[in-house]
Parts: sequence; C-alpha cells; structure tokens
Amino acid sequence: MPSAVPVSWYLILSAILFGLGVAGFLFRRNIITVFMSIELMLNAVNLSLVAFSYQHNQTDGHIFSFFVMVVAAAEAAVGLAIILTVFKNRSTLAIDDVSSLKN
Amino acid sequence: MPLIVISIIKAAVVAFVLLTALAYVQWIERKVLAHIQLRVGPYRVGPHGLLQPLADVIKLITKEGVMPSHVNKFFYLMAPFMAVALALISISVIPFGTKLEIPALGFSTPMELTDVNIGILVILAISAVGVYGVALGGWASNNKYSLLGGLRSSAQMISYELPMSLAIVSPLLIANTLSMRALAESQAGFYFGFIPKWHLFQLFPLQIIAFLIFVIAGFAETNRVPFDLPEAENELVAGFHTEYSSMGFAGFFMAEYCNMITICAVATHLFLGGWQPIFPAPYSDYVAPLIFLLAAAFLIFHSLQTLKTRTWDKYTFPAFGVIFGGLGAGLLGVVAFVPWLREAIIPLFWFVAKVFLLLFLFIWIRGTLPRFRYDQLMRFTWLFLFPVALVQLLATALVVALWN
Amino acid sequence: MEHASQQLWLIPLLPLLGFLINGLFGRRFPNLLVGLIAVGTVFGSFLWVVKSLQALGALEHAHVEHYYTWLESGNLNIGVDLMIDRLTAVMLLVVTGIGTLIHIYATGYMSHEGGFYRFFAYLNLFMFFMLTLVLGANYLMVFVGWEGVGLCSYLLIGFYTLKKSAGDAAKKAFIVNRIGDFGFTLAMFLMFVHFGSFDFKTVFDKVAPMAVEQTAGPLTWIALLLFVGAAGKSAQIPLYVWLPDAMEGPTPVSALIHAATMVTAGVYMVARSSVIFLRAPEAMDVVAVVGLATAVMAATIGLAQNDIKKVFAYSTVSQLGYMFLACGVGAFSAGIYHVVTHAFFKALLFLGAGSVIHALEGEQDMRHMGGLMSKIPITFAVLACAWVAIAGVPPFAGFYSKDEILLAAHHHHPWMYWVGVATAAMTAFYVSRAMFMTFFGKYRGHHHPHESPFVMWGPLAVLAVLSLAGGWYFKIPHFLEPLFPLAEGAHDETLVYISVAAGAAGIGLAWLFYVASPALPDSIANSLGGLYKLVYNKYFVDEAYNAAIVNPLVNGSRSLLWRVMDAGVIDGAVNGVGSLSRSIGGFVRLFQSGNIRSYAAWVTLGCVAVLVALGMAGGR
Amino acid sequence: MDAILFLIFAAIAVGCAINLVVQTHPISSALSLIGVMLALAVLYLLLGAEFLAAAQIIVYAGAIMVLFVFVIMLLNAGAEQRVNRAQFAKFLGVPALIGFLGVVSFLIQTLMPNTKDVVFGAFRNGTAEAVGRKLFTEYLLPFEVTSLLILIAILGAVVLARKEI
Repeated sequence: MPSAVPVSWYLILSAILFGLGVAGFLFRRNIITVFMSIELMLNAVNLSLVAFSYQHNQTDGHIFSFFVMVVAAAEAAVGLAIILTVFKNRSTLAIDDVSSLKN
Repeated sequence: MPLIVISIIKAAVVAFVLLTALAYVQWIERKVLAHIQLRVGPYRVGPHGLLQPLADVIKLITKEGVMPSHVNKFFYLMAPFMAVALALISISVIPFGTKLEIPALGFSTPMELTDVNIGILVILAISAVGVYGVALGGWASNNKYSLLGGLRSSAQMISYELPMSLAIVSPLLIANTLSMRALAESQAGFYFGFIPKWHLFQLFPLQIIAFLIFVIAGFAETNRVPFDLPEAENELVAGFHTEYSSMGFAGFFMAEYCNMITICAVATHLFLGGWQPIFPAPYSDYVAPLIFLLAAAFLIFHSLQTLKTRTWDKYTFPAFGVIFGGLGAGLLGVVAFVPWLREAIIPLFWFVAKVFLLLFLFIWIRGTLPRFRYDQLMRFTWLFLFPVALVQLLATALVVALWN
Repeated sequence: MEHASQQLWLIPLLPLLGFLINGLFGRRFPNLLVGLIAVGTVFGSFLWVVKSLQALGALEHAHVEHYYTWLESGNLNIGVDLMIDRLTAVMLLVVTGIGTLIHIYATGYMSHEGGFYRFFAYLNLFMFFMLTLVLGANYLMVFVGWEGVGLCSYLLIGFYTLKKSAGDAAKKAFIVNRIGDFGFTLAMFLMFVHFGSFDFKTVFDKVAPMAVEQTAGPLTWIALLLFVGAAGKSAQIPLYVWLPDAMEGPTPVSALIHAATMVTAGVYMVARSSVIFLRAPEAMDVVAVVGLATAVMAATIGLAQNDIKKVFAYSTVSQLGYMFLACGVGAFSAGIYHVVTHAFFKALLFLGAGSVIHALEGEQDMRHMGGLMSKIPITFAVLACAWVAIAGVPPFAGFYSKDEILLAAHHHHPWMYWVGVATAAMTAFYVSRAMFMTFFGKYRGHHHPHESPFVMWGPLAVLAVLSLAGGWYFKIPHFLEPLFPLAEGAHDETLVYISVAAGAAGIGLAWLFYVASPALPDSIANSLGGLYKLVYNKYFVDEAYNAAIVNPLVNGSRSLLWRVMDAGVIDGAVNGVGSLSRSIGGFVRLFQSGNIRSYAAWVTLGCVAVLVALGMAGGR
Repeated sequence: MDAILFLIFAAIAVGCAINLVVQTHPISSALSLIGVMLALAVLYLLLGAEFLAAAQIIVYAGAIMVLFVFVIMLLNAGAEQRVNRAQFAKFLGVPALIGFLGVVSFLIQTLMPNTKDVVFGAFRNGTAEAVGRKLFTEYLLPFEVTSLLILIAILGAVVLARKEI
C-alpha cells in the first residue's frame, strides 16, 4: 500500500465519474435525473481541474472550477424553472415525451 | 499525549457538555416562557423542575417509535439522524476560549475541537447542508402537512441564507480572516480604554445593522418564532415532524436547539468579541466569582424567608446557596492565585455568558412575537433584508477599502 | 487666434431636446405647453447663437470645436465637429431667427389642426438637422443634416396624412431628393479618393494650391456632383419638380423649409465649397446656366398659376435660380445675400399667404379672392412690404441683392444680365398679379374673411420690417468679404436703372391687366393659345417625366423584373434551394427526433470518436 | 494515510454516482449526487483546495441540490417507469461504459506516466486568500461577467416561473 496516490488516479476517478454522468444522461428518462447527471459531469470536470491545479502548482484550475460552479448555479436556476414550466404544461417529467416543440 | 487521544477526550467532553446544555436550554426556555406568561413552568420533577429534562429524555427514549406504514422508510429514518448529526458537527470548529495550559504537566491545548482556517466557511457549509434533514423528513413522511412544512423550510432556509452570508462577510472584511479563533482574537482591546473593540461597535452603525440582520436570519435558519412557519401548529399540525415520535422527534428537537446554540456562538464570535471581556482585564476577571457569590447570597436570603411555595425549598435553597457560594469562592481563589487556570476559565465564562445572553434573546422573542404569514416572510427577506444586507456590505467594504 | 469652447453643440441640441420632449410626451401636454417648448427651444438656440457670435468677435478665422471621433478607420477620421465662420454665422442667424418667427406664427396657424404636438416635434427636429447642416465642419456632418432635413421635409409635406395628394407630394419630394443625394454621395466619394478627408479645412487646404482646371478634371467632377446634390435640395432644373408639389404641407412648413431655409442649403453648400468651384470654371458655367434657366422657366410658369401658394412656390424656384446664377458667376457673397433677403421676403410672402388662406378658411385659389384689402388690412400691409421687396423696388431688401447678382452676371456675360432683367420683370409681374388678384377689385369668394390673431401677424410685422430694411441694413457681401472677395468691376448706374425699370414695368403691366382692364388677360391668353397652355401646364414637365422615366420603370418592373426575374429566376432559385434543402432535411430529420437522449447519444459517440482518434495518434 | 483517504472517498463517490444512475426515484438520485459532492469536497481538501471544498459544499450541496430536492418535492415526482430499452442499456451500455472507461484510464496512465504524488498539505495555493487574490486581479473581468450571467439567469428563472406562461 503506497502512502500516497499520484494525481493520475484523481484523473481516472474524474473520468469514471464523468462516464457515469454520461451513462445517467443517456439511460435515464426523468428530466430531473438527466439534469443531475449533467451536474455529475460538471463535478467530474471540476475534480480534474483541481487535480491539474495540484500537478502544476497553480491556482488557476481552482478559478476555473469556481466559474464552473457559478455557471452550474445559473444553469440550475434556469433549467429547473424550465422543468417546472414543462411540467406545468404537459404534466410529465419523462424526457421522451417532450420530443416535440408543440403540444 | 498524542494528538488523537487529546482530541478524543476533548470531543467526549464537548459532546457531554453540549448534550447536557441542549437539555437544559430547553428547561430554561420552558421556564422563561412560563414566567413571561405568568406561569411557573416545569415544577414537579426535581426542585423547580430541574430534573425535568432528564425525565423528558427518559420518556423519549422509552416511548414506542411509531413507524407509519406509508412512509419512505430509508429517508424517514435518515432525516432526523442527518439533522442532528449535522447540527452537532458544526460545533466542532467553534472555539470556546483561549487555551488550557497546565504548566505542571507541560500540557497545553486550545479550547476547541479543531481550528480550521476556513472555520466560518465550514459552518456555512454545514448549515447549508442542514436543510436536507428537515426537507427530507417532510418529504419522506408522505403526508401533506409534512411535505408543506418541508417545502416551506427549504425555501425559507435558502432564502435567509443569503442575507445571513452577507451579514457574516462584513466582520470578516474587518478582521481579514476566516478562522474563528483569529476572528475572536482580532477583537481584543478597547477604544478609549472602555469601549470594547468588538465588531459590533466598529464602523458605527454598519456592524450593528449586520448584527441585527445576522440574528434575524439566524431566527429563520433555526425555524424559530417568528419564523417557525415549517412547524406552524395551527396550519400544518406540526409541520415536517408531524409523523415523528420518540427518537425521531427527539432528533429534530435536539437539532433545533443545537443549531440555536451554534448560531449564538457564531454571532458571539463574529460580533460580540468571542471571549473578550466587556471591560478591561483585572476588574473583569472578578465578574464571574461575583455573579456566583451574588446568586449564593440571593438563594440563602430566600431560604431564610418564611413563605415557601414548596416544602422542599427549605432544604434545596440553602443547599444550592452553599454550592454556588463554594463555586464563587473557588473561582475567586482561582482568579487570585491560579493564573494558568484563570487564563482558561475567565474567557470561557465570558464566551458562555454571551452565548446564554443571546439564547435568552431567542427565548424572549419566542415569548413575545407573533408568527409571520408565509408571504410576509418571503417578502421580508427578499425585499427588505437582502437589499439592506447588500447595502450594508457595500458600505462596509467601501469603508474598509478606504481605511487601508 | 483661438477662442475658448463656445459649447456650440447646444445650438442644434436645444431643438432636438424640444423634439424629444414634444415627440415623446407632447400628446399629453396642452397645446400651449407644446408651443412654448417648441418656440422656447428654437429661441434658446437663437440666443445661444447670438451669445456665441458675440463671444467670438470678428471671426477672422473659422472657429472649430471637436467633440467626439465618430468614425476612425484607416486614414479616414471623421469627427463630430462643429464650425463657425462668417458664412455659418449668417446662415445661423437666418435659420434660428426666421425659424423662431415662423414657430411663433405656427402656434397660431396650427391651433385648430390635429396633431399639433407632432407638427412641432417635426419642426423642431427639422431645426436640429438644419443647424447640424449649417454648423457641420466636414462634409459628412453636412450630409447628416442634409439627409435629416430631407426626412423632416418628407414628414412635414405629408403632415396631412389623410390627404392622398399630400402623401404623394411627400414621396415625390423624397425620391427626387434621393437623386440629388446620390450626386452628393458620389462627390464625397471622389473627394475621399482625392483628398482622403471630408474635413472642410483639410480639403480646402489641399485644393487651394491646385491650378484652375481648364478641362474637366477631378475638381470639376466633384463640383458638378456637388451641384447635382444642390440642385436636388434647392430645386433646380431638372430636379425642381418636387418643390411646387411640396406646397401640400402646412403653410408655415412651406415658409420655413421650402422658402427660407432648407432649399437654400444647396446654395450654402455651393458657397461653402467655393474653393472647389472657383477652380472648376466649367462647373461654374453649368451652375450659372442651370440657375438662369431655372429662374426664367419658373418665372414664366409663375405667370399663369392661379393657386396663391403655387405662384410663390414657382417664385421660390425662380429666386433659387437667381442664387445659383450668382454662385455660377462667382459672386458667392451676392448669392448668400440673396439667400438672406429672400428668406425675409419669401417667408413673409408665404406666411402672408397663409394668413390669407387662414382668413378664407382654406381657400387657395386666387380666382376666388379679391378685394381683401379692406377686410384683412394688416395682412395686406405686411404683404405689400414683401411685394415691394421682391419686385426689386429700391431701397427695399430684394433690390440690393438682386442688383448685386445682376451686376455680377453682367460682368460675367452681358446676355445673362439681360435674361436676368427679363426674369426680374416677370417676377415683378406675377407677384403684382397675385397681389392685385387677392387684394384689389371685388371679393369673388364665399367665405367670410377675418383678420388673423396677433401671434400670426406679430412675426409678420417683424419680417415686414426686415423685408423693407434688411437689404439696406445688413451688408452681407461686405461681411463675407474675407471669405469671398468682392467681384471687381465698376458699379454701372445704368444697369441698375434698367433693372429697376424692368421691375416697375412688370408691376405696371400687372396693374393694367388685373386692375385697369380685367378682360385683357383672357383675350391675351386666348390669342397666345398653345403658348399659354404650355406655361399654364408648367411645360408638361411632370407629364414628360412620367412618360420618360416613371412609366418605363413601372412597366419594366412589372414585365421584366416581376414576371421574369422575380417569378422566374429568383423564385425559381429560391424554390430550387428550398426543395433541395427539403430533400436534404428529409434525410437529416431522422437525426432530429426531438428526443434529447438520442442527441446526447450522438454527442457521446462523437466524443468517443475524438478520443479514439486521439488514442490512435498517441495523444500527440 | 493520503492513499487510504483517497480510496475511501473515491469509493464513496463512485458508489454514489452508480447509485445516482441506477436508482429510479429522483430523490434517491439527488441524495446520491449530494453524496458524490461531499466526497469530492473531501478529495478537494486532500488536493489542497480548501476554499473550493467549502464552496463545493455551500454552492453545490447547499444551494443547487437543495433546489433540485425542492423541485422534486414540489412536483412530487414519482419513480421512473421501466421500459424495454432498459434491457438494451444493461446489455450494451454497461459493457460499453466499462470499456470506454478502461480506454480512458489507459490513456491517462500512458500519456501521463509520472504525475506528482498527492500529499495533503503539499499544495498551499488553494486558500481563500490565494483564490481571492487571483480572482480579483487576473480574472476580474470573467468574474464580473459571471455576475452578469447570474443576473440574467435570475431574470430568466423569474420569467419562466411566472404563472402566465
């Protein structure tokens, strides 16, 4: 058992989380879950940014992560508002049922 | 002694004291409320109801935990656990005093569980996650009152977190640190020799506004009157904990009081100077023994009166008088002759005194104010509290920037 | 010498402010407030002009103020610059002074019309653009004002939106002006190609050392194209046709825009570009000949018109021709002099005519007037002042400026002088004819004439004084001497007498025809037959334009462009592209299922493909 | 110690992420995602990003996910219905995912053979002060732009959530 793990392990963890996010995005039917899968992907990217920041001994990666968080917050606000509206108009959350712009 | 052993011992002590305090804060609340309403409050169990908390604990533990059939079991059970766990965790980054140093043993430890240099952020983070306990509890109960309570509380807690965060930032700007200990230490000293350099008294009147915003938002964050909409009994039966009994109920109950203590402790550190005394050192040291001695004198004086409301009082009053007298005398001795213990106990006394003062404020307001309507509550935070907090923060930032 | 900034931007900005206030909120204001704002802002800019001129003193050199760099691209650098020199000063005083008077008059004239606030908003906007035109320190600023006044002219001619003829007239004015603007634009392009700047100072400094062009060169082309622009704006042959129709607008508009200020913009522009013109003698000749021809032609048409405003409109065209004649023979100062005096008496004529029309509740046909002298005496009195001024009776305003022009023409080419004199006689004749038909004899109408209110005849009185004394008091050529050296040549007294005599003959003839023996004109008209008809119908110019230009265009558009090009080629191409897109889309549509997850799957596949390619390439 | 902490929290993160994908009820998924975020916050701490760890919990777990939970509760969203395609996902998607992750891991390992070892406390530029200094000097313009973005998002959310639409 090594006492410390290399940065590449963090990157692999990030890739795994990202892949799971993609899987969730592709295989789930509930809009909210799909949306959460996107958040999972963003988180995975954040992890890789922070890991690279560690590797290069720079703070810039943290800043990028910070911006990702801000954008995610904005996205969540608008996205959830859209979901609420969609649900109000069609009373369904299944993403396959929302395939046409018109009702 | 290795760090880990000391940490475990400290954690045990803090947990024991905290849990006892929780129970007794509740006793105090019932007593104070009763007196506000011209009642006597808990009276039967123990002298003046002093053993009431113990009785309550025993009752809650031994009661049957009713598990309604229609609930989502996993979340139903997890919610109160989450609530109380998160509430207890946040106390771990709050320092209670300077440090305990025993020169004879060469032993020295700061009086807190951990000193994180982003302490205030940790507390914010934990309180942010704390919403889930209530929201999940309300949702998992599968009951419309509970659901409404949960929805209300999550909306309310998110909304009031904004002004609270803004109010927190302005003392941080002045102190230029995020660590709770550094925050408390930065408030040492006095203006003109008598006005304490607490943040409350700096940049008059900006920090007083910030303090008020923080306290108001704190009331809302802990779901206390006048913001106790999530558990408004005349509308929602008991809100999010309608379906809970026994330990589940106890969990929410403990979480509420624990959060109250945390908020008061944070307010103390942010605005009221932490453990800094209210007037300069040599005299302020004698306040603690003086209070105990006065309490002892009061009790003994009462025991000499002939009119007693209760037969046991003629034994308990003098007994407590003697105990308090002894404590007072002991403190006096410590202050005068044991400097290392004085260094530990006097700051602790000031900190606890301030926290209890704030807790009394919470209880007092519960006894006097009516409840908000829900729309008023939301309008109040978004249209009044938040803008005021924003302006306050901008003004503070401007002053701080110009000052440097 | 440098003067401190005079905040010249305030001059055009005040009317703009008035426009914004009246345009945005005027509908809710009472008429009194709208009028006060409109008049106040224009009067304010008049005061500011006076104040600035006083502060600037003698104005030996142009005073330029730079505010803001508008365009900067390569070596092109155009600023929002304003400039005052003596020429600008004259124009500014005329525009703001007469503008104020006409605004005051209009508050009375328009008081019973709908859209009161709209009218004043447009009028203020016009003042803004006109002042920009006059104050601009480069051709592009002038062009901005130039286009702006064109727009306002369009809006105001078509002010009576319910009248079809008004709308048609507005469109005509706008379209005819476009032709002129096209010339102006080309002139600016040429200017940029040759001098790399639009700045007056830069351009003129580059032109000044150039030699006089004996054969047509760039300067001649620039000058000619500028003149095309000027001909459009100032209604010269062949672009004059819009101005008589423009009389569809309210009378104050005719007075302000189509007599006193906007139409003189062309003269101003030619005078401003005198440095260029003086080095292009061929262009100068074109200007002089076109001006003279316009003067004669419009005057002859004016002889036979029966609509009082039409008479004055053709008179305006004719007088503008005079001004161009002056510019063409090199007497720019005389041209500007005539601009000023003409502004006085023509504004007065129009406003007086407006007063008459107002008195007769909208009647414009002179055959239904007559004998109004006793019924509306004040109007008659002020119109009489204009009459003597335009007829060239010494020592009133028109005499001085017309005299200067004729003398300069004689110095250039004697035949121009004689044609000018004949025109002067005709001018005197038709104005006298209008006066006699309107005020003398016996009333032939059905309305009950009433005198106009004070707000209307007050400004008229001021203008009357200016018409009488303006020419004698304001020695414009002298004032403009630093810019335009006075033409040399002896002041030949005989020539003056001849022109005065011609004017007197015109008046006398008109008296003979329309007062002494009213039957005479009809018999003459009958005996002249075809010629009279030709003149009466304005030489059939509009019909000729319709036949030669408008109809071929319309028919061509209809048959060739619409049927062949639009329906055949363009629609065919569009439809072809459309059906091609449809067939491609029919295939691509399979991917656009609307199912978000399938989109995501495609995105994922793409990412995987990129990653695989990256892996194959070894990450390099 | 660093390795053990990493393994524990990486395991928690991956477990919660799998749970997110597998659970049918949105609220279970939401709580799993919160679990992922908390685990990631600990990993950030290990990487020396203490400010980001706190921000992760405050912003993600404390605000964004609360919104999600709030919306799920508001819509009272039930469990997802199973459809036939779930079989397809199971038999084709899972191997594909595993294969893909294997390729990516292999690529990372081969392309970056010698990365630093992560030792807690070795990286000291992740404090609130360091991040703040960078954010308010070098990245000031993006920071202001994000504030504008947030404003637009607020407006958008308000417009969308109005009753009339």
